Amino acid sequence: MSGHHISTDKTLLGVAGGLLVLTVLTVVVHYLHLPDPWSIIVAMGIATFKAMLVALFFMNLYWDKRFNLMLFGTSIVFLALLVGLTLLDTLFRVDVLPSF
Amino acid sequence: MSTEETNLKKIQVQRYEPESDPDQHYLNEETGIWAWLTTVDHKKIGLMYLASVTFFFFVGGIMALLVRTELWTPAKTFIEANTYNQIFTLHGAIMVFLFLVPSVPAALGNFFLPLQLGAKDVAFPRLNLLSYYLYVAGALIAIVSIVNGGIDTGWTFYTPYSSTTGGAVTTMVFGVFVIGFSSILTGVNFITTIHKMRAPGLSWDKLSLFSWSLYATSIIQILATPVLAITLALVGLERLLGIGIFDPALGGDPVLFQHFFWFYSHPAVYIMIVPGFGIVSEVITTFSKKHIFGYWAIALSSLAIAFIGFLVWGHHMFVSGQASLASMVFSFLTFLVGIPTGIKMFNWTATLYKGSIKLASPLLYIFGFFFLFLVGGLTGIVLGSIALNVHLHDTYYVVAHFHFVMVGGMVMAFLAGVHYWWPKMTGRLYNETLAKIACGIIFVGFNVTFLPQFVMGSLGMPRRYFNYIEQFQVYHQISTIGSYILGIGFVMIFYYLVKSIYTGEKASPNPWGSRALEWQVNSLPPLHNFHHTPVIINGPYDYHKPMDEFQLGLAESGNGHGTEVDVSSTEEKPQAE
Amino acid sequence: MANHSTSSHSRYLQHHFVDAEQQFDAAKMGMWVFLVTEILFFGGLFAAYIVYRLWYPELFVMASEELNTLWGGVNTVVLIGSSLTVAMAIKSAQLNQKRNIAINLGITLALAAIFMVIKYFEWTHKFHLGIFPGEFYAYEGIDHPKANVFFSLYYLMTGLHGLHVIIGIGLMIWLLVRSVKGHFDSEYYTPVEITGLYWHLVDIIWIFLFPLFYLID
Amino acid sequence: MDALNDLLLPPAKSTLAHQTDTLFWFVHLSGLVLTIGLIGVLIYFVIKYRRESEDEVTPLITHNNKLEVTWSVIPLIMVLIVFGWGYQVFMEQRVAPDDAYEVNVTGQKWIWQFTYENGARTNGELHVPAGRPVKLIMNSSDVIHSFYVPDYRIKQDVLPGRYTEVWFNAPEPGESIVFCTEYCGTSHSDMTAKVIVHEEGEFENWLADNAGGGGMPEDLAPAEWGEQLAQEWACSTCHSADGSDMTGPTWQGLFGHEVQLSDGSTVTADENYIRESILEPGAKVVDGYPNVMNTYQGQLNDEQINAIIEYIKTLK
Repeated sequence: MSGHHISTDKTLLGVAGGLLVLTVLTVVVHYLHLPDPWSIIVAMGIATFKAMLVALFFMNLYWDKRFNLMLFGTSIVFLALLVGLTLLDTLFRVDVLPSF
Repeated sequence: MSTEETNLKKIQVQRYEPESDPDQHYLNEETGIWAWLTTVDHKKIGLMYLASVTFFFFVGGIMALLVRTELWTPAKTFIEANTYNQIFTLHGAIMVFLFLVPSVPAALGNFFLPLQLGAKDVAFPRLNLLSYYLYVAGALIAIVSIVNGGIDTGWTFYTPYSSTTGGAVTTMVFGVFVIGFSSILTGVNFITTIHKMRAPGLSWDKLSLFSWSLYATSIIQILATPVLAITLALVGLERLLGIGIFDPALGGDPVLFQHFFWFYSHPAVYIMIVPGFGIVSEVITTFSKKHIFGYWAIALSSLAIAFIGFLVWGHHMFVSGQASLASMVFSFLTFLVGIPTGIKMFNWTATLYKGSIKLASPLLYIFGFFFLFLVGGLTGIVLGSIALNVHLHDTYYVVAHFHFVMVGGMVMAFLAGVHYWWPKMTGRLYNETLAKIACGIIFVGFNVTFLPQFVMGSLGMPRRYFNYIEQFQVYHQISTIGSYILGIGFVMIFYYLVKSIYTGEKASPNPWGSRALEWQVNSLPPLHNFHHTPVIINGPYDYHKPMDEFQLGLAESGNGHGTEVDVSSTEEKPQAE
Repeated sequence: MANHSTSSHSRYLQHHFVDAEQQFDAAKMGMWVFLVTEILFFGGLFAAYIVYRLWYPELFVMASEELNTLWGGVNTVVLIGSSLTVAMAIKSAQLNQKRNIAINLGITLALAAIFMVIKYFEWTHKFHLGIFPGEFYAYEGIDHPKANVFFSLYYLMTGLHGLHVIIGIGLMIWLLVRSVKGHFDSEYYTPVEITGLYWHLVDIIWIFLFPLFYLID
Repeated sequence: MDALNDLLLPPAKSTLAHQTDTLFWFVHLSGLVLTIGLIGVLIYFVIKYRRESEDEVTPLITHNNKLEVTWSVIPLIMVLIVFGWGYQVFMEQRVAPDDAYEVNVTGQKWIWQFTYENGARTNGELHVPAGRPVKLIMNSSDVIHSFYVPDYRIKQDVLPGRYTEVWFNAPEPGESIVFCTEYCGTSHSDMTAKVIVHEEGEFENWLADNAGGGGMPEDLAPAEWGEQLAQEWACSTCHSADGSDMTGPTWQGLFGHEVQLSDGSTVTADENYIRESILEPGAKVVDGYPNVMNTYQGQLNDEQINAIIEYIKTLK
């Protein structure tokens, strides 16, 4: 079966090494206690980057048919729609209270 | 023997003529009950689905008649309120999860998708059989829940009612969870099949519109159904462990349930109706002998509906207490989904222009679909408008609206499909006169049943009511009479279709003169559909070309997989061997 | 059916495919489509998490104190390691190193088991404190009326993830048995490849669960 | 037009109902025009192009971009009008005027309860002044209900654990029916109420007469008042007085008799037992009946409970 991408040990170990470093980094940043919005942004940024590394190199999306990458992207887009449109409600509710 | 040179791959093509009444076909190559139960043949699985959904359609239909009969008078006519509540819940749950969702994709789609793609089977035949058994298992679990206490939540399972009421709700949501996986696996299978199993030459622009509609449907199935599954799992866990995501008594938010539920259940409406659109395209072209008008408009509008359909769920929740901002956005997006649907209606009408129209029974059902779906769709516009929705929400107006879409639209299209493909599935012709009469009965019965429901709904009659005020009785009684007429129509169809299997005239391979691929194989089709891999030269709607150009070619050497075979631009030299 | 294929006739080629390449592509794509459904399956819980976190940010800060960052971190490393070995197993198959397939799958299996053992201790420690899911929640240490909701989410999300790890362990055992029997080589390794995809997705989900539960401040 | 209105819509009894009705007719009539047009074209084609011989060849007409754009853009404009219009009417319905008169509403299986600023309480009857905006602050004590007044074209779900709001202004005195439109179980369809609109002065009198709420009317004996309360608080939705079987056990012949409980034990139905069953319905559940009753703790006062017990005593 020619045409399938075969990853080298160097790539695989390099990616795994990167993932370990990022894991340590995210824990370190946690203990730095960054001011409010930034800690979650950094933590999610690192997690997203790690997930991309896994998807692109371990799951071979970097070399794979573009359609599979598109499928992966689609699932993220629809998840974002689920969350985003739900938040349109949950974040914008007006609380009413009885006055007596 | 001839050779077709293409710039991509060399394929030798030989033509052959389909046989009627062949000695060997998919029903006699493997026989016996065990062969049926373990078959991986998509056609047999399709037939098993067809039998199952028909069974559940009649079960759900009996529930509907019980509901309508009970509503003959206010308060108790012949059953108690609690029983009534269980029956309408079962009517909804059975019709949605056991009939509407699997009906066209899993029954007709299974049978005809590989045939329309020129494939020997779906991509994962064993997974296909697993889907069927998950469906059966889910149905059995649902039946257990009925016997074991029943459920009275309505098919929507709204929390906190569903997390606190008695009965076997946990069992029922587990059954629906399992059926959901059946639906997901069918979706996975079909998407892969359409991408990977198309015969050489079958480019995307030659794909039948039925296949396009199944493609759009499968996308919805795989994206929406998992969210339903997790949501129902949460309802089950709320009952078992008191997981407080939805029940305010445990710290949860009941409106969140509605968001998650409708994230599936609104797109699910399109799971039900979009495959019906595919059937309309097939039947209209065949019986007007005309190339489809606006092929891409129809194909892409299915995808557009699938996509926009995910953005509109909040229109079920305008009065639920969701934020006004969300209501505004959802209402706006709801109107957008009307556009691609309208585009389809207009293109189908335009297809008939200068056609050669034969009013055979499948086309009659499609015309029934046309009127009923149009009414259903336009009342959807009414309901999409927030101000009107506030008045009409959860009244009989909504009940009538979705029955016009689901029964008037989807069931009519399903019946059109069954009548259209019956000769290919069974090798027999049914009684055409009876078919036309039944179609008329159903059309009349349907309107008598549901038009009064629009009226009483806008007058303020709420849905899911056991008791009602006197003022509405006349509408309820007309509606009940209509439902019996409707019931007679369905029984009649069942009668003449089953009868045709035993005494019907043998059908020729292509009784309607269709150009689509499934009609170019034997009736009944062989076990593996095509004795040889077919090469696709013409599109399925090329009615301007003579019939004999549509005979299947076979790839004699070189299988053509993985190549774009540009056969249409090469000179054809069909030749008998 | 004599002439439906002229290219490679693998032992495992099913009748309805014309060649092994089509079969491999179809299997891989089918798996990707399935992973899409998995993402949305977890997605419902992630959506619930986000809604509740934005409603009660202070609750999440307080409750996350009860979770052990060290063990969460160790588990992250363990899963990353197992992802690496799965990728190595696929590479070994592609290079026809049959023995290395089994070795790498074995290590993956061991790492997966370690992950579950750590999870087991994390959960039982919480049960010991009275932190149970749902209405059985009986811990006094967090001063917030919705503390049970946080832990319901915690148990649901790590529980569903753990369930996927257990299913993965089952699949790995199956692959290991087959690889020891010599079923996989550079001509045919589809099951290893697609199970690998599944396993990496399980890893990705954990990569998000870790900061969402253990690293809140 | 009015006759047509009466055919499809309930009488418009609030200041904003006409806005909804105008939009209702606009959308329906445009829809009707489109339906007649499209079905007309369809029928015309079917007659004109009916098949006369099986050998007919049809022309190849694949698409027409101008047509596609036309029949996309015109409907788009139409639906955007409907959207904008609907949104505008909705926002007017949504935002209560600042001077609105507030009444609190509690939905509970299967009864609507109303509380007024001076402590007056009613069940199943909402009394409001005419010609003045009235704002309802609503809450449920069990599952989701929905407060729907067809005559006013308003509807709003009533949620447990959260308050929701709806408002209306009924200019004329009169009565309108209230439905529950969110399915809530056995007697969902009996969960109705009446809005009673009084002239302004008359309403003030009514309110003053009922201040504090819950005293026994002077002209009634305790058992008679109990019967009235049993109606008002919807006890009789589940408990019959004539021996027939409903959601809960009948009250006929209850008092002083042995009752078989679901845990196997028996208890004599005396005053204490009945009081406990009203305040803590789950404590002793009668065998064969579901544990679905809500507590009336904090809703019925002692005097009222005693009256109901007196009433039960009379049902021999």
